[in-house]
Amino acid sequence: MGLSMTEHVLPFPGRPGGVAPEVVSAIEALLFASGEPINSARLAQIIDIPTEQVRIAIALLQDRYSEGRGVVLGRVADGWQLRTAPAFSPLVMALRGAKPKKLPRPQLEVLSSVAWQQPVTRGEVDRVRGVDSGPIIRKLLDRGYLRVSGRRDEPGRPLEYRTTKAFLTVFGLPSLTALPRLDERREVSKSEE
Amino acid sequence: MGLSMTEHVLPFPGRPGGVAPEVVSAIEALLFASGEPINSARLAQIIDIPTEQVRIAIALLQDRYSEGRGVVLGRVADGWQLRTAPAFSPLVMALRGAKPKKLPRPQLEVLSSVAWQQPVTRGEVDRVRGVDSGPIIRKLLDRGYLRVSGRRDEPGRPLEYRTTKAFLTVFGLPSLTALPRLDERREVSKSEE
Amino acid sequence: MEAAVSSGSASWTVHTDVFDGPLDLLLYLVKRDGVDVRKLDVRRVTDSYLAYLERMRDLNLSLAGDYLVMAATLVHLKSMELLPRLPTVLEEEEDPRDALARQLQEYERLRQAADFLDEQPRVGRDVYVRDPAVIDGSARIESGLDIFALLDLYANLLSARDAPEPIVSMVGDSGPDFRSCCEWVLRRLGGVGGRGELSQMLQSLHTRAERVVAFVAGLEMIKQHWLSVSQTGHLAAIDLVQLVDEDRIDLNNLTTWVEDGDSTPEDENGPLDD
Repeated sequence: MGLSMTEHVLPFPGRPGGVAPEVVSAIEALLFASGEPINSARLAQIIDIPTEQVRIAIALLQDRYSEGRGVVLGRVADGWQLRTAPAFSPLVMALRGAKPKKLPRPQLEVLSSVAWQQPVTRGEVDRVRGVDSGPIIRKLLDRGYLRVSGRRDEPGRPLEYRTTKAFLTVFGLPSLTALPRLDERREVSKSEE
Repeated sequence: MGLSMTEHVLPFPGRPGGVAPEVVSAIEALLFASGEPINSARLAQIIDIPTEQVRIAIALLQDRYSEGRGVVLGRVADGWQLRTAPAFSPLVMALRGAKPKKLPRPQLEVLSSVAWQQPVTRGEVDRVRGVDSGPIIRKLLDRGYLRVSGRRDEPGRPLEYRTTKAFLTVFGLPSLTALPRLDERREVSKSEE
Repeated sequence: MEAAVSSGSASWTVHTDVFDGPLDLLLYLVKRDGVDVRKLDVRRVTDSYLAYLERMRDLNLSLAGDYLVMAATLVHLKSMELLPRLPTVLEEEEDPRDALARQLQEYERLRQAADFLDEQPRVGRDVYVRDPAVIDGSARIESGLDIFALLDLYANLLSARDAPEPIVSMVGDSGPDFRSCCEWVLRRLGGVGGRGELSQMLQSLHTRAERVVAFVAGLEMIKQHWLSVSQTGHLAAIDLVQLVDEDRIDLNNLTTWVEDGDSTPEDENGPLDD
């Protein structure tokens, strides 16, 4: 691809080796939005220009996305792809790792029965779910979505659980009084396309 | 952000207003990898630099990703996000073989009603539109554009709704204060997201 | 839906799905007739509105009740104009015509707002971001959870709790055993490639104990890679698919859960067979 072109040739698309700036930007947009590698023929077909033009534009983009930049243009699997520069992958991982993870369904189930019935004992959660919920309650305590709020005054004095402020935050609720009621579920979900 | 810096200041991070090129590239990589808007404080925290440095780097990146480019850096939902320039959306759609995502007029109306008057109850939306908006509110909750924000202190304690960060992101709004004031409409309530 | 109607000299094209309710229709008629929204000409707009409803009826288009309520309101306002003003009407009370005009103005502003939003470069329509899956739908799973989805889940738990317990309980009956529950799940799937939706399968069982053990049996067989499990979305139905032929499934190899180590052969087609 040994083209050593600089951007000042851009305004002269008529000149051999020149290419309209919009073509370069179009390819940039396509590579950005795609995520996956795209080959020159496909780019030429979508933008409806000769493949030769795509090659010139790619060379210009390679100058733009090169050494030292956060995003680089690489040749991958017979196509072109914009990728984060390898040097920054630890940072990218730090960003990804900080994302809250999806809660598994059993945890959501336990959370729902505590949320609407609180304070609640483990036995009560077990009865609603029909399975032993002990380990899941422990996970939710670890995650900070549940807390022990006291003991029930009944035989065995079982622990009582309540939801925490972190629970409210993750569901975007200002307070427990904002929990929708069962009748409100019906109100809003009255389905009608 | 009125900085009119050019990249030649980059190699002098010690100089006031200067920033190491690696910082600029790191932010570029993070914005590219994230997809979602990231705010300056979060960028500063991940890279472990002062927020002031992030601001300078962002200004430089804004120069880089600006008018005429295929990808632009936009101020969205109190953060920064790389997105394709609108001019190229037909090409991106051709690439993906996708149709533009539709938002039916009733959903736009309900969304507007919540956006400008939030927090708002279903009854208030119904009154302005003259039709039952329950099913549409539910759809917008499902799409993640609305959220329950509390209950109104009035008989029946109805749920109150607000728009979400996803709403700002999808409509490319920097914040709720970017919503224009409509003539004679009561002032947009200041949001504390 | 769109219908062209010819009536007398006027030819109409009725876009029935254009109107998002009576206010929308009313606003359209007011503007079409060149009337100032702030000084509503009640007689004129009532006549236009009723004429429009009439045409809709001629086309056999069903009208939502909201349209008829508005018609009643308009007729009432019109009749008030025709009657001499009653002295009992309090001075301070707002003229209902003004109230309607105000409502229309407010609705007009809402439409302005909707227009503004519609003109914004929108993700998925005008602009694209990386990994668009993060933006729509699944965004809530990442950055916050949907409280109504949680409520739905809770409501399902409550209704499942109403499952009838067995009427007859035999002394010494230790409940459903793990092995026969595995076999029951496999029978329901019916061979390699067989599919089943987990919650539907479990609902066909009569007791909660059976459901629980069958559920765990399913999980164990997923762990053994005898079944695959998939879910199309957050809280969506859970589909099981049998991956391995029954000949290659050795239930004796399962050590999990089988605490007493023996299964009762006479139970194999026993209580779980519905």
